[in-house]
Formats: sequence, C-alpha cells, structure tokens
Amino acid sequence: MAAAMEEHRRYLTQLDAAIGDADHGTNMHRGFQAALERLNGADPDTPADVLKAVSMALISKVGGAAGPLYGTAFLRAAGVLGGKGELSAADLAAALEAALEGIKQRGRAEEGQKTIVDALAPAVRAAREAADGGGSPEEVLRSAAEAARKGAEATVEMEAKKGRASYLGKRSIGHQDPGATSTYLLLDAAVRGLEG
Amino acid sequence: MAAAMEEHRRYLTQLDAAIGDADHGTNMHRGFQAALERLNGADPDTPADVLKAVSMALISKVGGAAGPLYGTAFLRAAGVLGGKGELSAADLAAALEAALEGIKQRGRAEEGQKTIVDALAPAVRAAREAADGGGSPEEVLRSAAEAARKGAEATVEMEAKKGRASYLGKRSIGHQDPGATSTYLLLDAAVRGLEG
Amino acid sequence: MKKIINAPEDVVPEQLRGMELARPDLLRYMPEANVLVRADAPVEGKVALVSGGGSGHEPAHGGFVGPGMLDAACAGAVFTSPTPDQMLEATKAVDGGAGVFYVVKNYTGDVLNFEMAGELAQAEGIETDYVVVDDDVAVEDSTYTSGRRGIAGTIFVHKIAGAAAEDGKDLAGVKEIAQRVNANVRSMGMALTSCIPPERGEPIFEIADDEMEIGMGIHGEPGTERKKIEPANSVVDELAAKVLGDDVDFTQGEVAVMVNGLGGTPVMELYIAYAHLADVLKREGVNVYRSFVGEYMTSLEMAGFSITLLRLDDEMKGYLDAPCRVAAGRPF
Amino acid sequence: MKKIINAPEDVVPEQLRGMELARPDLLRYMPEANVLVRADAPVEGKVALVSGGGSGHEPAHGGFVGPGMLDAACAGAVFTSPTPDQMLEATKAVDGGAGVFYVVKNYTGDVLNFEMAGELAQAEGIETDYVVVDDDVAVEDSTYTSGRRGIAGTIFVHKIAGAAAEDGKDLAGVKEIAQRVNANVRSMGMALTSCIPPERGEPIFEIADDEMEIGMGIHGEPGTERKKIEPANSVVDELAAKVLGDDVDFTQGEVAVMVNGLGGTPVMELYIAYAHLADVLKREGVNVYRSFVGEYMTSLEMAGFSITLLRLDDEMKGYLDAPCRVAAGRPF
Ligand SMILES: Nc1ncnc2c1ncn2[C@@H]1O[C@H](COP(=O)(O)OP(=O)(O)O)[C@@H](O)[C@H]1O
Ligand SMILES: Nc1ncnc2c1ncn2[C@@H]1O[C@H](COP(=O)(O)OP(=O)(O)O)[C@@H](O)[C@H]1O
Ligand SMILES: [Mg+2]
Ligand SMILES: [Mg+2]
Ligand SMILES: [Mg+2]
Ligand SMILES: [Mg+2]
Repeated sequence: MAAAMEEHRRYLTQLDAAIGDADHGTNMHRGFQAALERLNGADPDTPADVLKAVSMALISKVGGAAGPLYGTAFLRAAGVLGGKGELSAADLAAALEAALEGIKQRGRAEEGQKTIVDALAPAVRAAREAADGGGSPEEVLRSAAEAARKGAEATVEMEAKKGRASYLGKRSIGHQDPGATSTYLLLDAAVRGLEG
Repeated sequence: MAAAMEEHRRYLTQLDAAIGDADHGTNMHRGFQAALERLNGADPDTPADVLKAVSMALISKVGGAAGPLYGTAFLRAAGVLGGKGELSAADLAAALEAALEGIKQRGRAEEGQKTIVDALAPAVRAAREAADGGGSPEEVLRSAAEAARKGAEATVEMEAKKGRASYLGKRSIGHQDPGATSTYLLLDAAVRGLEG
Repeated sequence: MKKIINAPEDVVPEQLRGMELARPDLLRYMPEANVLVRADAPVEGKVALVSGGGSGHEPAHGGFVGPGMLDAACAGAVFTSPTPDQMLEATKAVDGGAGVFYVVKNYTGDVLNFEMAGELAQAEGIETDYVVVDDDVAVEDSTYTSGRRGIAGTIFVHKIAGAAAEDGKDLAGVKEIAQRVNANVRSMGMALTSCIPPERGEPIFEIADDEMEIGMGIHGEPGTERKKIEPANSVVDELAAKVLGDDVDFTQGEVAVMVNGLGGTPVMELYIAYAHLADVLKREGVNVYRSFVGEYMTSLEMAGFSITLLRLDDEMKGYLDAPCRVAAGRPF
Repeated sequence: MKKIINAPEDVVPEQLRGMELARPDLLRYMPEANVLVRADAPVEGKVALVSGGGSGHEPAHGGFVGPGMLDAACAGAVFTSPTPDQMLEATKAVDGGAGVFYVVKNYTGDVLNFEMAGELAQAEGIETDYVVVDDDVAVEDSTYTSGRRGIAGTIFVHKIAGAAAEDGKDLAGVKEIAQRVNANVRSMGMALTSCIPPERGEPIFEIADDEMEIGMGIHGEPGTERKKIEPANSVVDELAAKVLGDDVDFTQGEVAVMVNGLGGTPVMELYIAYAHLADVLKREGVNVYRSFVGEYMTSLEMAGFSITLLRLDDEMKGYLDAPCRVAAGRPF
C-alpha cells in the first residue's frame, strides 16, 4: 500500500488540486511511509496488529481529513478481527464493513456526497456478496477493489457535500474525488499484495 | 518642451529602468505638464518669468533627483536674464552657464560622473563658442543641443558616480544616462520651438 | 520556485524554531510536536486556548500566541490540519487545571483531528471544549453540507476569547463568548494569484494575468467566480455587499473591521481597499468601532485580501481592547 | 497588472486616506500635501521628526507616525522622492517650537529635496536639521560618489530618535543620537522577483524563475550580483557575512536584529531566514538584544528580504524599548 501511495502520490494530489487543496497525495504518502516504518520496527503478530499499527501511523502523521478518517477505518477493522491469524473471506468482508461504519460515523457522511464513502460503500457490498457466495479471500478483495474503482469513477458526476470540495458547490461536478480514488487504490494494492 | 517630455516619457523611463528606478520619464512628464498649466494660467511677461514659473513647477511637482536639479537650473537661468525681453545669443549662452553652475552646486557633481552635467557642460561650451563666434540665438541653441546629444551618448561608456546609478558601480557602464538624455531632449525641444 | 527556504519538508519546523528564537520572551517551541506554546505555560487556573491548522497562514496561528490571546498553536504541514497527537501535546503543555479550549476553523480535517484530540485529552483527565469558526460567506451555509469555511474572522475569536480567558472566565464562559463572536463575524476574500505550496512546487491553480477569483479560500481552494480584474472599489463593493447581505445586521451597534492581506499583496493596496470600504460602511449606516488593516491570516504568497466585519457588544469591545502581547506584526 | 488599485495615479492619496480612516486615533491626512501627521500635532515643546520618501515602501513611513516615533511622513509618487513643498507643509504642521528634524534616506533625490525644504523652512523661521541614513552595505562606500543607500536600518533611526525626541532631547541631541544609530547600523538585502510600479505597469527588471538578485535596492535598483537561487541558509550566510564584515564590530555589546520582508515574501520565509541568522550570529559571537521579523520597509510586491544589525549602547536600548503607538503591523 505504501508503494501504491508512492506511485500515485502526484495523481491524487492532482485530483485534490482540482477540487481541494492539492495535498491528498502528499498526505497519504506521508502516512503510509510512517506506517511502513512502524511495521518494520514492530514485527506485529496478527493482521489486526498490522491494521492497528497502520491506524496509529495514519492518525499521528497524516492530518487533514484523510488522517482521522482512514485512521478510524483501520482501527475499526482491527477491532472486528481480534486475535485471528489467517483471515477468511467473511473476516475480510466484516473488516471492510467495520471500516465503512467508522468512516461514516467520524465523517458524518453518506453515499452520494463525493467522499471516500462513495468508493467504500459499494466495495463493502461487493465484498459481502462475494463472501456470501463462497468466494475466496482473494475474490472478496478483488470484487471490492473493482466496485471501489467504479464507485470512485461515479464520483465524477457528483456534487460534493462534505469535505473541502463542498465549498465549490456545483463547480465540484466533473472531477473525480481524491479520497474515493485513494480508497480504490488502497484496495487494489491489497489485491496485488495477496497476488504477489 | 512639455510635448517632448510627453513624447519621450517611455524612452526616458526605459533608460532609467536599466540603471535607476524607472521613473525619470514619468517624473519629467509630470513636471512639464505642471509647468504648462502654470504658464497657461499666468501669462508671464519676460523669458525670465517663464523660466521661473517652470522652475517652481519642477520643484514642487517632480520630486526625485531631477526635480530640484532642473528646478535649480531654470531658476538660475532666470536669474541672469533679469527683465530682458528679446534674448541675444550671449544671453542664451549665459543662461545655460548659470543653469550648469546651479546643477553642479546642488548636485555636487562634476563631468564624467554620468549625470545631467555630462550633457549640459559640453552644451554650455558649444553655446559659448557659437555666441562668441557671432552665431544667432538659434545657432547657439542648435549647437548646444548637438553637443548635449553627443554628451549624452558619451555617458554610455561612463561609470556612474552620482545618483541612483552609482549604486551599480561598474554595472552602470553600457547604459545611457536618463538625465543627460532628458537634457539633450529639452535643448532639442527648445531648438524646435524657435524653428517652429 | 521563488522561495526563501531550504528543503520544502523543513519549512514548518524551521519557521517555528525561527519564531522561538526571535521571540524567546513570548514563545517556547516543542519540536517533537511542531507546537508553539506561551513561554510561561501553563498558566495556573486559567482556561488555556489552543488553535492551529495547516501551516502557510502565518502569522496565524503561532504569531497570536502570548498573554491575552492563545496559549498554544499547533502547526500542520502546509495547508494540512495538524494531527491529534500534536494537539494532545499542546493540550498537556498548556493545561493549567481550568480546562483547554480549542479554536477550530471549519474544515473537515481540522474538526476531525481536534475532535480526536479532545477525546484523547479527556481520556487523560483534561477537560476540553471547542468552537468551530465558519465566517466565510462565500460558501453557502447549510447543515447538510460541511458548511462554511473559517477564515480571517478566526483572529477575532482568538483575541476576544483569549482576553476572556485571561480575564478569568471558565471553560463554559470562554466557549459562550467564542460562539458569540463566531455568530457575529462574517468574512469574504478574493485573490489575484495562486500560491505555491513548497512541497508541490507549482501554483495550485492557473489564473490569467487579467483575471481574479472571488470568494477564494485560504488554502487555494477555488472561489465562487472567476472574472476579469476590476478596480479596487468594485471589488470592495462586491465583497462588502456579500458580507453585509448575510444574516448579521451590522447596522446595529458598532463593528470591528478587518482588511486582511493574503500574503503577496502590498500594504499600500490594503489601505486603498480600506479607504473605499470605510466609505461603503458609512453609506450603509455601519458604525466602525475599530479597524485592523494588515496580514493576519495569509495564504503563503497569494495576492489578494479579505474583509471581515464583527458586530460587537460591550463585553466584546472590552476584550477586543484588552492588552495582549504576541509576535504577529508588532513593530516595536 | 495584478493589483488591488483603482487608477495608478491615485494610489498614493487613496492609501493615505485609507490610513487616516483606519487609524483616526493616530493619524491626520493633509490631502493637499500627501502628508500624514500625528493626530495631535503639533506637540508643544517637542522636537518634531519628519521622514518621507517615495511611496511603495509601506508601512514606511506613514505607518511609523505616532507618539514615540515620527510626527509626520511625506509621501512622494511611487519610488520618487517627495517635493520640498510637501516637506514644508509637514514641517509647518508639526513644528512645536523646538525645531524639526528630518530623517532622510541617502538617495540624491531625497537629500536634495529635504535640503531645499530645510532652506524654505528656515526662511520661515523654523529651525531644522537632518540626518542622512546610509546603511546598505551592498553599495561600496565612498565620499567621492553618492555613497550608500538608506534602507531598512532607517526604521531603527525613526524608533530611537523618535523616542529621544519624545523624551525631551533638543534638536542637537536628537541629531546626535540619530547619527549614532546611523553610524552603528548596517543592512543588506536580496530579491527573488521584481516589483511593478503602478504607473509603469510592468516589472522594473526581468529575472528568470531560478535566479535571485543579491544586494538589491528597495526601488528595484539592480543589485550587485545576479545568480541561481540558493537555499535560504546560504543566502543568509552571504548577507550576514557582508554585514558582519563591514566596519562596525557587532561582537561588542549587544545588537538589535531586523529581518525585513520586501512585500511579497510570506512571514513563514522571514522566520526561516531568521532561524539561520540567529545561528550564524551565535556562532560569530554576536549577542542579540532584541529582534524584529516582519515587513518594515518594503518594495511594493517584491519577494525578498533584508537583514539589518544595529549595535546598541545603553541609551539606544532604552529608546528602542520605549513605548510607541503607530499603525504599522500592530495586530491589536
Ligand atoms: N466527511 C467526510 N467523510 C468522508 N470522507 C471525507 C469527508 N471529508 C472529506 N473526505 C475525503 O477526504 C478527501 C480529502 O482528503 P485530504 O486532501 O487528505 O484532506 P484535506 O481535505 O483536509 O486536505 C476528500 O477527497 C474526500 O474523499
Ligand atoms: N548629483 C547629481 N548631479 C547631477 N545630476 C544627477 C545627480 N544625481 C542624479 N542626477 C541625474 O538625475 C537622473 C535621474 O533622475 P530621476 O530618475 O528623475 O530621479 P531619481 O534618481 O530620484 O529617480 C540621473 O539619470 C542623473 O542624470
Ligand atoms: Mg486536500
Ligand atoms: Mg529615477
Ligand atoms: Mg489539506
Ligand atoms: Mg525615483
């Protein structure tokens, strides 16, 4: 994920320049670099420990809107996984659901407001469907990422109601939301992580 | 003269931009506009009265280095002319000499320092020569203007020792001095005035 | 990139260190947290005021730390809200036992991070509360959206709530007057140029040489309208009409006026704008109590300005006039 | 032209009127003469201080008019010395019977015009005297040439001579301490961009995006060297070396330090420069008494800064610290 944020740093910042303040890429990159360092130092036991460490890094290093939102998401996901070692498809779906709940609560956002939620909510639905249909963990993530990509693309047509882009009102229409896009990129990076 | 300053305003300012602060054209234009207004309102009797009115306008409206210098020059020239009506060739030469003395005193400048003096001093010598040689008033002014032009051109090679350009040291070499140039343009305008 | 900096990633700590070195009488720098606190913090028994936000708005907020205003300022990366960790450090450093009050500008990031910091502080037994400032009338107000931005009006909250805390008000009292200031303050800005965040290295937006942006945010967020540059008086007319046309009736009582430069605009132009603003206010029946012309809340080197009106009551007047000692702008 | 102005020819009177309207407690504007005087002028029995110069250096000089500093400031056209007429009007308005003292920056125009004003005032029976400030070490010193320019160090003359006059010194005494300040103050600046005089409408000089100018004047006069932009610390090293290498020994006693922004440079960058300057001074054994970071003497929207060192004696320290009330930069 850190590599993905490194790779897409300028792209995300570019998206943020159009309707925000041109720092989303830098913010995410800084956060995931910090997470990487924390993980390299810590050698965590369980997936939940990894998520918790990432959450702490994001909360304490990112700032802006993305820091507390993604930080909360990773923390909540860690919460539902408890001490589990190997994660099942259902575990993954539940973790994504908890993450979404955390973000919605913290950000007081709903679908259709041109935020992270617009990528994560469809991702959660797709993950749940894949898990319920007996898909593998890899399939769960892959369908979540695919749905997030579509969700992020769908933000182009939306008018922002939350976050910095909301100040633009109708002028926010026609641009893809940086946060929704970074959500897709993170899920996509997770898929690649499993594959590679 | 006011027309000449209007015409050459940008040129003088351009010269001043290279080695000064880019206002000589604006300054001279403002001053001679004010002189014109003053003369239109006053209807002066003698050439000396005209010069005095111009001097007052320059002193009170120009500011910068050029205001007090040219103001003093016109005032001194008026001084030697007294109440005379028609001016002889000798009168003109004497007036130019007095103007030069005034400027040298006020500005503590000598020839070769890349200032007004470098146009006016050769002009005075040429005027004196023409007057002594029996030239007409028109010939006196014409040779003064011609000498001033050459003098102004010769400032290109000089290093400024007085005025704002002196801060540049050797970097002032290679540029024509704005004040010397405006002296030539004023004399040239006087010639045209007599001719036209 | 035309900047007097060393490495872009060092601008925040270097400038904070510079402020401490320049004003050791006023400021102490906590390098681990990128926080400036009052040199004499904590002040026993006083409610402590903490503000902060992304860097790039200097002198806000570190320049307003000192007796009579803020107890601490947390500096985020340029245009990026600081993190809860920093805020928690600041909170612990300034808590004098009477609680800590956060002055937060209404940006999602700032609000969320200060909220988390408040939760963390409360878990450590420090009472906290906050006000969210949203004075920018360029943005449409609505409870359904993020609402309005906080811009230069925030400085009036710092001053008045700061004086109230110095005067001994308790946490609830400080919150009440901070909210009262926010309810009575309205601002709007415009920009002629973009600014260049150091890490980005290029302007946030392109704007033609004959264009201006009305209703600009202080982070380079696009404004409400892009149009051809107009004379200063027309621009002031437009901003003033928006501010006066909002829901605060500025013809009642007296107002404080601020003409705030965004960083790249010379002092001369701010006074040219103020001259016309004073005429407009007079014509509209607005009585000016005091006015403030200068740089209070900037946006790096952006050229432009904002105007702010605050309707005062007697208590606010007293606190506005109360002495304070801060680094921002003081010549001597 | 990216400016918040109306007509270029109106910028001076409009901004002076704006200053009076913004600070009626401090300033009175004499529109016929483009002069700002202390609201309570003339002060009976006090030596009156008058300064002035071309406009475009705001807050200098009008922003330094007030109790404890200047009695009047004469504003010329942008970057053009004011005229003797204006100075005479100012002189008459502030003369309280103890004489009038002119603080003049060393530019041919300023010197000649103030000299003529002094002659005119003396003809009207008002005693006058003056100091010529020439603190800019970028220019080589020589009695044969015009000598050095007066730049930001002038503000220290305003402050200290102003406090001395307020303290009751007579004309000779004020002149003596003003000369003492000038003898002990040295400055040097640099610029990243040109400024745009309003009547000209375009930059005074072209400078590439990766270039800077060292030893820049405050009127857009070219500096001593043009080179590639370097990190802030290297630039500070270079300016500090020139200032410290001049003929005042700043390691004796204590010094006042000024980092002065030229108008377009954000506060952030001034503090970044100050952070390193403080390190350099410490390393060189210079003891800082007080420091001043901000915009004191600008050059319209030029990006850049200057550093100024003043070696203090005890009397100067007292006058530097004495209270004053002026419009420049005061936040509250
Ligand atoms: N209330 C919210 N709920 C969910 N996501 C949000 C909310 N506000 C903003 N966001 C997301 O945050 C992204 C911006 O993040 P970032 O640029 O890092 O923060 P900032 O806006 O503080 O600069 C937006 O693109 C949007 O997706
Ligand atoms: N001491 C001096 N004696 C004679 N001429 C001078 C002196 N100083 C400056 N000048 C002339 O004045 C000119 C500049 O005038 P101007 O641009 O109007 O004033 P400023 O330099 O104040 O902007 C120079 O080009 C030079 O010819
Ligand atoms: Mg952003
Ligand atoms: Mg000039
Ligand atoms: Mg941000
Ligand atoms: Mg000039």
